[in-house]
Amino acid sequence: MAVPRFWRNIPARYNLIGTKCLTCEKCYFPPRTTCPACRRAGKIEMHKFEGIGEVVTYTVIHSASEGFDRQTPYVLAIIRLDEGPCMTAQIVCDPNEIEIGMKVQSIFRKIAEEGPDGVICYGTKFAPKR
Amino acid sequence: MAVPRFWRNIPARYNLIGTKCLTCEKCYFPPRTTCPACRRAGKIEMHKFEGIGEVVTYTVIHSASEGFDRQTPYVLAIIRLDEGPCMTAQIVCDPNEIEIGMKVQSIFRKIAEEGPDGVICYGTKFAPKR
Amino acid sequence: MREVAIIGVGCTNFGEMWNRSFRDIFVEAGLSALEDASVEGEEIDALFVGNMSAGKFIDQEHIGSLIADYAGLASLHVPAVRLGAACASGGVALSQGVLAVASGYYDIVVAGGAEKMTDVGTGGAIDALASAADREWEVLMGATFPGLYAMIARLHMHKYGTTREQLAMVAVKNHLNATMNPKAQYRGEISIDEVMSSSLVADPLRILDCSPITDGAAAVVLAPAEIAKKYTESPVYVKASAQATDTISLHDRRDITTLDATVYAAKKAYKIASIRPIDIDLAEVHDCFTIGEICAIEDLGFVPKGNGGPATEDGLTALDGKIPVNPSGGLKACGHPVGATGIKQAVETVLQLRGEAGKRQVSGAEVGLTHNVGGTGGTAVVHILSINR
Amino acid sequence: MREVAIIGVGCTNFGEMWNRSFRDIFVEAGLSALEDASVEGEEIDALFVGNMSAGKFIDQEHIGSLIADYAGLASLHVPAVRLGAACASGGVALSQGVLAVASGYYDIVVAGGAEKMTDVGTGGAIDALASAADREWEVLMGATFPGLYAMIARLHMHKYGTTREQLAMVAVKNHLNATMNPKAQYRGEISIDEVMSSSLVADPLRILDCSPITDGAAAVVLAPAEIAKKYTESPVYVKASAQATDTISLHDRRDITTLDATVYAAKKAYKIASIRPIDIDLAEVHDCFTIGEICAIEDLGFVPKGNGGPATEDGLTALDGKIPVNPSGGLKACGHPVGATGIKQAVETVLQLRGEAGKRQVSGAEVGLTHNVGGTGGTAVVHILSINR
Ligand SMILES: [Zn+2]
Ligand SMILES: [Zn+2]
Repeated sequence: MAVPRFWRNIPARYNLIGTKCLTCEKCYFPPRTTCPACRRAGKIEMHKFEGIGEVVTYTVIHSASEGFDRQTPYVLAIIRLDEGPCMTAQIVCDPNEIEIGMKVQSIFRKIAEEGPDGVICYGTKFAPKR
Repeated sequence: MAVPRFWRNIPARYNLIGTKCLTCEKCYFPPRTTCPACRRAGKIEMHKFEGIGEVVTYTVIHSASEGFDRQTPYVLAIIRLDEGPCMTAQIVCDPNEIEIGMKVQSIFRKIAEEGPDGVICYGTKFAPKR
Repeated sequence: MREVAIIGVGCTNFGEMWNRSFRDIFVEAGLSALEDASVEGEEIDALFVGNMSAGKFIDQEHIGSLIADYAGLASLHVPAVRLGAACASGGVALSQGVLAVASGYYDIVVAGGAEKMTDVGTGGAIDALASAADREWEVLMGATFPGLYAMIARLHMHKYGTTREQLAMVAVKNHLNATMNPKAQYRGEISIDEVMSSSLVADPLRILDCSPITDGAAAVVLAPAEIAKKYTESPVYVKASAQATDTISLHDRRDITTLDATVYAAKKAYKIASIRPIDIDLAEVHDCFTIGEICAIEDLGFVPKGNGGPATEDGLTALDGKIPVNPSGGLKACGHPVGATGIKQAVETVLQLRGEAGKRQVSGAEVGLTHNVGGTGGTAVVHILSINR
Repeated sequence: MREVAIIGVGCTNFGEMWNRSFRDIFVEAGLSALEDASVEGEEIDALFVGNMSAGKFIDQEHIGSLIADYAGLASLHVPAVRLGAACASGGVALSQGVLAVASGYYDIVVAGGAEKMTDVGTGGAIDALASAADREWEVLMGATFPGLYAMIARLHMHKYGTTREQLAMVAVKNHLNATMNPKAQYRGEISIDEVMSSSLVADPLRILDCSPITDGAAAVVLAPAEIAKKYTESPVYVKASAQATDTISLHDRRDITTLDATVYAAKKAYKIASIRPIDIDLAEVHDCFTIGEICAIEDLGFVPKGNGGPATEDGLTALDGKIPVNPSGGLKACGHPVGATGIKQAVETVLQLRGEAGKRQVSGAEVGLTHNVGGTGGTAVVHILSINR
């Protein structure tokens, strides 16, 4: 959890801010400096996502990386946001509750324990949309 | 200072044990599984060096890596061992005393402070031959 | 461009080798390949070194120079380049080596790969492997490498009805093959029950669905086809070498259950070689996890999409099946020293095509395919090898 | 083999870029090179990515896929390979890119390099850089990277009478050149006194003898020479690309004060290009430390061995000298984002040969040389570029 790498992405991590290409109208998360479809023809602006989406696939992590090991077992999913792009995130729910197609909404949470550099990582997780 | 990397080389680091190629009679330090000159034709055996040599060139390190920073300033040199091969090692002497061509002999010393893995690294340094 | 042949192969034992260093194992593999090819050091024009992460595993970059040095090639000033594409590093080292010979720029080239993974603890190894995924937007969101493949598996089961047992059957088959491979890390059979009751890593994947942490190295010697017979009675010809890329993050793929990089690399390889999937006599594919092999046999065109599970269950990919897959034991049981894997697949295929694979010999094999994946499919490299020029 | 041309170049600013990521800077350099070449993404056949240690600097391997993805090339499945040879990673990316086009295997290739060094602290950066040396038998014996070059400097002074002032003059010249380079990390002049009184790092080298820690990326677009004019009015032709290796450890070299890898790579390059050192109009050489440039101008054959110091003092290598060296400011003052350096040298040389180098323009330059070193000379890569086909 090196410091600059984490802090540089705080708007994206905390507020689900990505980018939208005005040329092709596609939205991207995380933010991209270039539209992968339009490349130089693309015109990029910031875009805040609503944080509503659907579970594309998921797993329950039993053996985790450093910083995440005190949270196991936890649910990790690929979520398709309503605006189009997919992202990987944790789902705060009972592991038995998760299923493909489940509607979820974003929440702000601690993501990982304090790392070796003394940073506590906050960011976006998801929860079942009630 | 990862543990296996260090311990694997203890005979070489502690006792200046390298290799000799029986085909070309050249000595190597550190030990090599293959003679660089003879390759497949080489026949390798262990070889303990006497630890006597001469300073080829040197520097005084003022800004050191982690594990070595409490020793600064220290003298580092390339030493040509009497048996032929050159090696890099610290010279325990006054930085004003060191010079190219100086005769040196090996001594057994702590090389680096305790590393992140809790290993204290011992090994070979050199001192002026009296 | 010139045709290229593999004129020699070498490989270390795979496993945990506490008493051997990265440089030791690489030199062993390289020298045994040179010996197999009857090539002298003076004849070598260049060295292509595949490696995923010596920086993280052994704290050492600049491994091209290191390996050239310890192989006795430094005094000849033989150029050495390190190539990487995560778990496909061996595959890209092979493809760049092939390209270099095909171009006419070099004649004799050594393409090797190595990874020394046990000099760091398990935590360190898991962290290094996670750097094949997007560190920022997968790993820092809580993903592990097995977790990403588990999400592929979950969706594959959901879409195609692939069963948990069918995943286990991949492991069982590959462990059985490995019992006949004296260089394999695991030499004992396992049962479906053992896989199904092994500890959960990332649901639905269990520990026996995962390839292990392995030390190992492999090397091949490449030469222009027209001079290959000078060195060996049984050259194996590189009929195609193809590579394709995809997004680094699994979540950005067109379809989570298809490795498009594999699909594209394979299509290109089949086209270059003028060979159809049905012409392949055996394949070494990237089974870093059991689901990896299921996807591979689909994406390589051996079976229709979604049929990987039933095909495995029906024995299509068994050693005596219609298209034996991973006769070496695969990454799963032979072991997965990351940077070595793509080269080891070529070594195994060459041994098979020469008829030198011992008990695990696929009878009458003439054409083999190797398939090496980086990350969850950000890179794929496919080679087609044949005894027929 | 086909002749190869550079049809476009791009480079980011060099310096500390806290708010920009590895992927951001690489994409910036790549896209500006494509724009310069008027090449569309769909035309790109392959991507060669030079990088020393993304694993240690940003905890990320698999950067070929990462870069292809963020440059918008993943959906085209453009093959991307990462190449490394420590500080010569950019140079080997260029040479492999040239080889790939020369072979006829690819037409349009992007060869780029990047390093994002400031995401770790200074200690982490020093540790990563030390992995270019032999971790076991140099670094763990107490060596630092500046310490190794300091031992070269010490012996050079002893053998040839090179003075401390002459070392400083390299820094002074390169900082002066950098004042005219808007992309340089340092834009202010320094004096001999300032160098001589800056803090000791490894005697006799002081902090102002050392290249800095830098973030940066650079890219070139390569094409077969016969179609280069389709893209640009002013293609620059790659007359030679050569690489050589030596022992990884400084102590194992034939002569501590000569980089034999440079000598061999240069000899080979001159031979391929049918060009003599005296025909070179400007050179971008590997001045990671001031002594590095002194050795380079000797080992490249610009001056006899041992004359590097006096030649520098006499102004031979100044911008208005007989052979201007490091008009960009070199690694020393323009900055040294390790994996980018070998490519940035080519970018600068192309700008010079096109006459687009602004205030630092070397007048009438037609032939340029780039020289990129890995570690203390375990690898060297030399390219000769010319406006004449
Ligand atoms: Zn767009
Ligand atoms: Zn010998």
